[in-house]
Formats: sequence, C-alpha cells, structure tokens
Amino acid sequence: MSSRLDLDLYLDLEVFVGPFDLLLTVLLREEVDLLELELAEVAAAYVTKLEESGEIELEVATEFLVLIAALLELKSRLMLPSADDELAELGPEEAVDELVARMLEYRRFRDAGQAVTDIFEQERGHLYRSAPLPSAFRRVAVENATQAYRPEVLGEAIGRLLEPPARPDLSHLKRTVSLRSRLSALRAVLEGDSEFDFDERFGREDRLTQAVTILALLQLHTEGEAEWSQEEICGPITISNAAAGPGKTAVGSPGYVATTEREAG
Amino acid sequence: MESDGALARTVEALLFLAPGTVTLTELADACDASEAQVGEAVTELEMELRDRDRGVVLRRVGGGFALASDPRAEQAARRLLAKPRTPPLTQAQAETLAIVAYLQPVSRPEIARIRGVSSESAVSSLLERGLIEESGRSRFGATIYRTSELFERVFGLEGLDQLPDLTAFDPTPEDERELRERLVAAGEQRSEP
Amino acid sequence: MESDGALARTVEALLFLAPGTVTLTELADACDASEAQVGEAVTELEMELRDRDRGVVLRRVGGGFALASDPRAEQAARRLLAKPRTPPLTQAQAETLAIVAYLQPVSRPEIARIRGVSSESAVSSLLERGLIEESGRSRFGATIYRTSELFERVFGLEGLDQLPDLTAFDPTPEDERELRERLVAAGEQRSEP
Repeated sequence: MSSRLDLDLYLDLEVFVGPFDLLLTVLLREEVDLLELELAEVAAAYVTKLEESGEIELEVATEFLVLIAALLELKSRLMLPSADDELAELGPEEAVDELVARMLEYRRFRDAGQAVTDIFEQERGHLYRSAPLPSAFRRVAVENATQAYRPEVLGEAIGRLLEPPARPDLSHLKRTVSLRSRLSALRAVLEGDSEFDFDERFGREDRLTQAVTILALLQLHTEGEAEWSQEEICGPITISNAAAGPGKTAVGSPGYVATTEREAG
Repeated sequence: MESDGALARTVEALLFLAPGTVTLTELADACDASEAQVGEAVTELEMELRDRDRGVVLRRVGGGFALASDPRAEQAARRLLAKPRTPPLTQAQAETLAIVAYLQPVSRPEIARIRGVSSESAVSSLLERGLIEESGRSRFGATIYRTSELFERVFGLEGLDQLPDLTAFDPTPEDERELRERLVAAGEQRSEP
Repeated sequence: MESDGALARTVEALLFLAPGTVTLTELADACDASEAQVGEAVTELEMELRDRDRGVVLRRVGGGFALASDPRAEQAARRLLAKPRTPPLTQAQAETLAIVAYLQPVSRPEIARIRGVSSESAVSSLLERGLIEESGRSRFGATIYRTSELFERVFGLEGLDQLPDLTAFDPTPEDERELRERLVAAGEQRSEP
C-alpha cells in the first residue's frame, strides 16, 4: 500500500517535537496552544526540506500552504494589537471567533464521521450478488453492445503505469512556483525599494504565487532580511528592508507579545 | 391480483439477474409497464420479502433497487466465498468520507484544511475501497473527489439526500461557549506582562 | 421451527450470493451444520420458493444447488440486459482493465503488484459489468482474469491486436513479457515507501 504521508516533515520546536501532521492534530485537539507555537520555524523547516529536494510537488505544497496560511491568519489575529482601546478589545475577540469557527467546523465533521461509521456498521452485513450473467443473456448483451469507450484510455493507463516514480516527470503538473524564484523576486524588489506594499507588487499574481511569496517572506523574516507590518486586520501589508527599520506591527513575528502598546498606554 | 403478482415476479427476476442497481425507468421499460405499476410491484415484493424473512431483501439504493443478502447470513457467506470481512472505517477515513459526502465535489487541500491534517492516506484507502472517486482537477491542480455509486450501495442510501442533515452535527451553544472561554483565557494569559 | 427457518435463510443467502453451483458439503461447511440439516433446509426453501411463485427458483444442478431466474421473466430480462451499462471508468478501473487487456491472462495479485495498491474493488466492478471474466486459477490458487467479448464491443475493437500500441509511451516494450516485467518493476517502485 502506498500510504505515505504528504508532508514528510519532522519538526523539532520548543513546544512540540514530532511530525507536522501530528502537530496539526494536537493543535486542533487543543493539546498545544497556537500562541506558543513559532510558525516561522515550521515554515523554515519546510523551506529547508524543499531546498534539499529541489522540487515542489504542487499538490503537497498546496496542502502545506493552505494549512500554514490558516494557522498564520489565526495566530496573527490572536496577536494583533490596536492603537484604539475599543478596537483592542475587538481584535482578539474576532480572532477567537475565527478559531472557534474552525474548531467547530472540525467538530461537525468529526461527529458526521461518527455517524458515517455507524451507518457503515449497520449496513455492511448486506452483501450484493456479483455473478456473471447466464450465458443466454450474456449473448444478448454482447450483440447489442455499441462502442462506449475510447481504446486510447487503455494505452494511456498503461503509459501511466509504466512510468517509474524514480524518474519523476513533472509534465503532468499544470505549473509550479519555485520558492527560490520568489525569494529572488522579493530580494530584487527590496534592493530597489526599502519599503513597498505587498498588494501593489504582487496583487496581480495568482493565488499560488502569492502564497509562495508569503512563504518566501517568512523565510526572509527569519533570516533578518525583511520586516513586514499590517496596520489593521486584512489591511494592506507593508514590507520593508530590515536595515531600513521595522514597521509598527510585526505580524507573524515569533514570540512577539501583542499587547505592548496597550501596556504602554 | 394475478397480474400484479406476475409483475412482482418479473421484477424479482430482473433484480436477481442485473449487475448493480436498476432504476424504476429501466424496470418499466423492460417489463413493458408503467412506472406506477412497476413501483407498486416493487413495494409488493419488498413487503413480501420482509414478511417471509428469508435470506434475500430488497433495498432502495443509489436511486434504484437491488437485491441483497440478509446481514444475519454474513458470516456464513464470508466462509463460503472465502472473503474476509471488509475492515471497519478508521476515524481518519470516516471523517474524510463525511467531508467528501457532504461537501462534494471537494479537493484534498480542502479536506486537509477542515481536518487540520494532511489526508492522503485516508483519501487513498477510500479510493481503493471504491467509496470515493476522482471527479477532475481544481484550478490549482488539486484532485477533486466525490462519492461513488458503491458508496450509496454500501451505505444503503437511496441518494445523497438520505444522509443525516449536516445541521444535526452542529455543536451545541455550550460547546461553543466552553471553547471560547478557554481560548480567551489562553489569550489573556499571554497578554499579561 | 425457528432454527430450521434460520438455516433456510442462510442457505438462501448463500445460493443468492454464490456465482455458481454450491454443493451440499460446501453449504454445510459454511453454515456450520450437518449435511442432513442443510439438506432439509434446502428442501424447505425449494418448496417455499415454488409456493410463492415469484421470480427466483431453486435448481438442483450438477451435484449441487443454484438459484436461477424464473423462465417466464426471460423476455423482460433480455430487454433489460440488452443494453449493457457503461458508466465512465474511474482511473482505478481504467488501469485495472488496461493491465488485464495487455497482459491477459493475469492474476489479481499481479494486478495489485503493478498498480501498487490492492485492486479488489476495481476488479469486482469490472467483473460485475462483464468487461473482464475469470479464466481459471493460477498454480498458486489465485483467480486469473481475461477480457470478455463485451469488452471488445464496448471499446470498438475487432480483436485484441487492435489495442492501441504503446509507442507513444517511451521506452516501448518489445513484447508482452517485457511489458509485464517493466510494469511490475514500476509498480514495485511505486509501492515502496
């Protein structure tokens, strides 16, 4: 059986040691606090792994991006401070709403899964007949049969099966976005512009490219090359060259405690 | 009535011979009778098979009808046909199957987002068991899945609308309040100096 | 008597599910009962089926028993079965069918080795649709499959030599033996972790 996991990513973090898959499970089951988790380290581990292999398998990368983006979004909202006192109350509240909604969505399907299991247990005793037709009827069926399938389907299937996985052929992938190319793209922009708006530069790219760019940004952040800031939830993201000084709010910055300004006020 | 009995006889013979489920329209065409007449004959046969309580029952599955064996004969059947019992669904498979069944068509990243774990292994065992099947690709190249005809048969469903209403699994307001309080408490802990 | 009724129920279910004739000994083994008890249950079932006069009858044939459709339903059955069901093939079904078509006769374990996953559900749906059929047993007791005449019809082939040639898929195997080796080698790599 080919039951390998997609994200063969092993993590060694302060609050968690183990495979990425398990991390997500313990997060959803509330055994590890999202606020304690340094997502940049997770992204960095993934980036390292990608660099070692040198290839992005699109479906796997998409899965990782979707998961890490959801976690980033949740965590950033949990951590988001605001200059305004009223909004300061609202920010974490909304973040909690979002996290609760996600956890409730999971619970809903966990319970639906239980119901599916119950139906399966109740029904699996019923067996269906799978006997060949008596020969008299078989002849009728053959006589009346007309072409319904293209024979090429069979050649294509054999072609697929002949392809050894050791020689990966990426021609069937629609497209890939390499992390390395997004890193160079970001560095190139930062060289010319010490501060720029994410949407202005990358807003016209497709979602996958934008997502990989965010991953690349995380990498630059951990390496101390770039800072990024966001004044309000879902507002524009400003990226600045780390040498040019940080923005007001470091979203996604590991360990950054979100209430500094409130305390100061 | 003699003629009704004859129609129920023909219907039983057809369901016995046909591979897979047979729809009302197919039965009516083959019997040269109206769908209403055939529908009555199906009900008559269904009740008679229930009353005689023997080894064969009529099931309304996947938008049609099929004969199946009585579950009480399952063990003996597996001995005769040398077939091992189908393994139970694991929790991962059950959750994944529920997501596909309720949200179909649905992509694997979407399944992963809801379950919070990558779900390749659950998806591929469900594919192998024939309970779900591929139904194309998303814009981003991810495979999209839906449930199969076999799923409806194995789960004894007339159609997908026979699944329990998803709202039946809405968490209670207490669940929600409890979760929220725990999260707020965690957030407040973090904000203290 | 309740226990007799239960045995007749199991016997009916077994005869319903079995693809061919079942002997008294096989029935007794599967039911965990004596041949005398099973013999009585068979007679009870036979008489009951005769009395209810529906679409299924019990036949004593070739040293065993089988259920069969009532001959009076033959015309309707011809009409129903005259049009073979041809829903779109899933990827698993297409691969399995291609393996059987190019390498026949081929055993189920070999199909699994080439695909890298157990292929039970694909094999049984192809059997059920009549696209492949059993053609005996291998030395080790595994069922061997080949494509059916219906297969050639629904693919518009006049013979198996009309199967698409594989030159499009480089490197092209020289002959069937080489193709088999190549497929098995690729499959084994696929199933490795």
